[in-house]
Amino acid sequence: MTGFELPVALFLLCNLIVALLAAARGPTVADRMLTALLFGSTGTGVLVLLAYGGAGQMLVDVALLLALLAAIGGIAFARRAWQRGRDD
Amino acid sequence: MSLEFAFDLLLVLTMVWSAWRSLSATRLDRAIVMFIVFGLLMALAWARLSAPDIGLAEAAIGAGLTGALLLDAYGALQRREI
Amino acid sequence: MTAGLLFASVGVILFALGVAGVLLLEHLLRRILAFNIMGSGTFLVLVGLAQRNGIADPVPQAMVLTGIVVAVAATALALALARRLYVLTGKLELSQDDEA
Amino acid sequence: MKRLLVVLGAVCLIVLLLGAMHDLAPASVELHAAVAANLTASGVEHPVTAVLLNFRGYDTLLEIAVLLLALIVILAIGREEASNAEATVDVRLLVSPVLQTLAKLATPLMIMVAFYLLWAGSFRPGGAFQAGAVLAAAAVLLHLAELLPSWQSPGARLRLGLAGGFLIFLAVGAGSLMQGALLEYPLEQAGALILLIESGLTISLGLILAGLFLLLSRDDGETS
Amino acid sequence: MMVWLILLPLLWASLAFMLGPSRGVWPAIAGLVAQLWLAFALAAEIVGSGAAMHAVGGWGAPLGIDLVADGLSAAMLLLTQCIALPLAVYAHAYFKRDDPARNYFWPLVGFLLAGLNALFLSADLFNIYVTLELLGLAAVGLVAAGGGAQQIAAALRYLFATLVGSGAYLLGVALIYGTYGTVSTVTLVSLIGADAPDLVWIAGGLMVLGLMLKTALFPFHFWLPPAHGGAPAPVSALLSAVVVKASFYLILRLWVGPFSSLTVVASLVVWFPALLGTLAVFWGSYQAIRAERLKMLIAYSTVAQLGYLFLIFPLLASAGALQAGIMQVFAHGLAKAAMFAAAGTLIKATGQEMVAGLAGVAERLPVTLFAFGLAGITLMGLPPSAGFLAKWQLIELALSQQQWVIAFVVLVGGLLAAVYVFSVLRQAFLLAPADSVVTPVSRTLEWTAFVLAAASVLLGLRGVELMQLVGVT
Repeated sequence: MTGFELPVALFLLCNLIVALLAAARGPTVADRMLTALLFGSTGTGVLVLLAYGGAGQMLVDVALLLALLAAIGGIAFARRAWQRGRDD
Repeated sequence: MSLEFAFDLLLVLTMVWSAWRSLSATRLDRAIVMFIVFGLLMALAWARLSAPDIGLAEAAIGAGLTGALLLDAYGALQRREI
Repeated sequence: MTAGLLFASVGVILFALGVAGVLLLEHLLRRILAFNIMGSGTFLVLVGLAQRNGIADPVPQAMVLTGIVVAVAATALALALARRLYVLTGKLELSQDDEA
Repeated sequence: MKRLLVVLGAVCLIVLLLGAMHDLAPASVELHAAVAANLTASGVEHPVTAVLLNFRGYDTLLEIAVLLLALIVILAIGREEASNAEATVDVRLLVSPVLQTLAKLATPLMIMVAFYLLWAGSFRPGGAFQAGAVLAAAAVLLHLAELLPSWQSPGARLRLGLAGGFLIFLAVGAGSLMQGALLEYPLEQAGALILLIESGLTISLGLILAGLFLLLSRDDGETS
Repeated sequence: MMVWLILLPLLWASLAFMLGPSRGVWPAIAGLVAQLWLAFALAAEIVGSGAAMHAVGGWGAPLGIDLVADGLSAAMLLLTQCIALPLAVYAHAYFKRDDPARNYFWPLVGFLLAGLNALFLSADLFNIYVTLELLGLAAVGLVAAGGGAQQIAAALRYLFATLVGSGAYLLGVALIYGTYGTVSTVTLVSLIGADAPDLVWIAGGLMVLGLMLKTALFPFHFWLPPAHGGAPAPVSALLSAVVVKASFYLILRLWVGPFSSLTVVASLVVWFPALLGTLAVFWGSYQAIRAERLKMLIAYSTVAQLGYLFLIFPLLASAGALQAGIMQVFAHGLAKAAMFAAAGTLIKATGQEMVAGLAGVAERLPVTLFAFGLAGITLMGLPPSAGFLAKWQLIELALSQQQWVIAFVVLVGGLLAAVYVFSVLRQAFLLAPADSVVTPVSRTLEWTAFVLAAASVLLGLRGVELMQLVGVT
């Protein structure tokens, strides 16, 4: 509980938002999916920071789960919604 | 105007923005990806509302199942350009 | 303006967005997305409003867990119907005209 | 015209609600205090699990029925005709070994996390539903990596697995009805009964939620 | 005792599911017989010793969930079981061996009835939401089961309508919980006073509007005709007779329960449902008269008859209004179940969906047409049917409170009903064209429709007990 958690969490959130805005203009939909994956990993970071920033150890479990399952969205996108060589 | 409130405000604005993008996206696959982003933001929102149980459920269902269900449905409808 | 009230207010906005989406959008998958956003909005209001004074209340949280399960069931059902309609008719729009 | 009407309605709903929500007096009934007071008698330490399984266990019973019902409707919709697409060669991208090894590595991890969540449910956040969701996510991952086939129509044993958790919950409810009220666990066995129900639910919820995905992906002829 | 009315259908539904795709009829019928007996026993107990209460989990409101069986819910339970058993026998004979609609039909019916019974007994707003979802998804499943493109499209339209309705209802519940901290209807009755904050008014409005959407009241009725018209006969009978009434029951329960102090204050509000009901009566009857397909005609008749139910709201101040409303619910429920069953038999025998195609049916299927006629008598409100008793009470009440408009609407509605019922009967008594062939139909189909129609008429003679039951609080 060093008092730095929340500012860093805020910084990470701004980081995410910038990535989201950049992806909004991204050429292919794959860029947007990368943003979703970024949300998964950075989100885990934000959750851990929130946990140690005062919300309690329970959020670490949420972060664990998010880290574990974030990849599934990306895999589902690659296996189902992405046709190789289709430029959109 | 504490730091906590700034974090919440930013999170909330991003949630509304991603929800709006998800409904108004021109192409369907962008809408689904934006919806997955919205699901992940909801997990953060539940963490801020000191509701870790719902955060767990939202993360498990949003990232694990609903996103995959929607993308699978989108893949199955791939024959028609929507 | 506590955190609970802020999220409850956003919940209302998301609910309105979702309902408008379900009523106005034509494409079935988009309407399913709109339904999920509506559900998430309602759940935010349920927990946010109950915790507007900052005290965590387990009862609305348990209700939201039940609500999420019901929302997943309804979403999977809607997807199955939409895919079935596509396999049978090749169409994915449900005409919004309210034939009387 | 309808678009305008709906948008107008939505906007005025937002304005009305935001206005009315702000200057609200504190609630007259404080249920979180009542939950805290009765927590020791509920058989678990974590308040949300206590509410979910004990105080409002009847809601959870009906909620599981809703989920099982959704799966049954999906079975009832999709007719088991022979896959209408002729036996097409699966032209989908060949599965990269990287994905298959990831799936093989991640699945045991997910199963472990699922049972951790089940066990943790009684004293910290977790529980049958989150555990079942993680099991379902593992099944989704395996299916995406082509290691798990999609279901056509469940056989007798699988149907038992699907409805088993719900039946255990029903049996415990009906059993407790004999002595007192529905779902009224006797004090000293409350914790054990809740764990029994939660374990049964984890297995069944995992199967049902996985079934929602695996049954849906059987429909198209995979000829895309 | 009342709890078994919920556990039994859940039990035989999951048993039927485990037995396999098209099996499970015997546990279902056995369960339904037991439920019918339980419903009668509960009604007798309620009349004897007043409303019964069951605190689930032993905690009691507001922490736990309460089940309350008063006169109104006992009457609705009785109606549900009285319609479910004959329709189950009818459905068993109706579906052919290989009909895909038989696919998991019994588990869906089981969960539908469990949802209905749980809804009628629950005294907890959030629990009512879960029962509404259980009921809604089961109904959508029954409409879509094994169906073609029309049925799937109708089921989707029905699904989105019911999900938006439940969503609005749930938001109302969320606002009520936010304001008062409890969702138990018994506690809320004492908490919600005339000075309630305007958030409660909005919540009440949302809940009633959501339930009106699920009741298919006039402006929100678009999903009902395709769903009830397209579904197989036993399904549309069950849906039209009972499922649609569940959300009307909830509006009534909220109107005289938690929100009673609000509706008393705002006297103008009571005219909103009455106006929509009037429009429903005229619009539904007009569409029914215009309909060509037999089942669409009956589906629009449901839209019209639902209008009557909402006419009682301005009269709720006086004692008899609730009894008149429930009598109309009973009359329409039994008559509509009989009519859809008879229509199903007619269509199955003649192979003709159109009203015009029913020529000469009179002498070939006399019992079925007689059932259709009896059901028509109840819909028209001719003596001695229950429909007549309901309309008579409604008119008597309206006149005693100088509500001439309501009395007029009830009378005109009866005439309009006569038009579309006789349009079918007239067609049936014509001489059959030479080439028309009628495939033989099993006797049970004809006699179950007849039993339901006869019940709707005989109930007119035994209305007193029902009135007494409804009065118990």
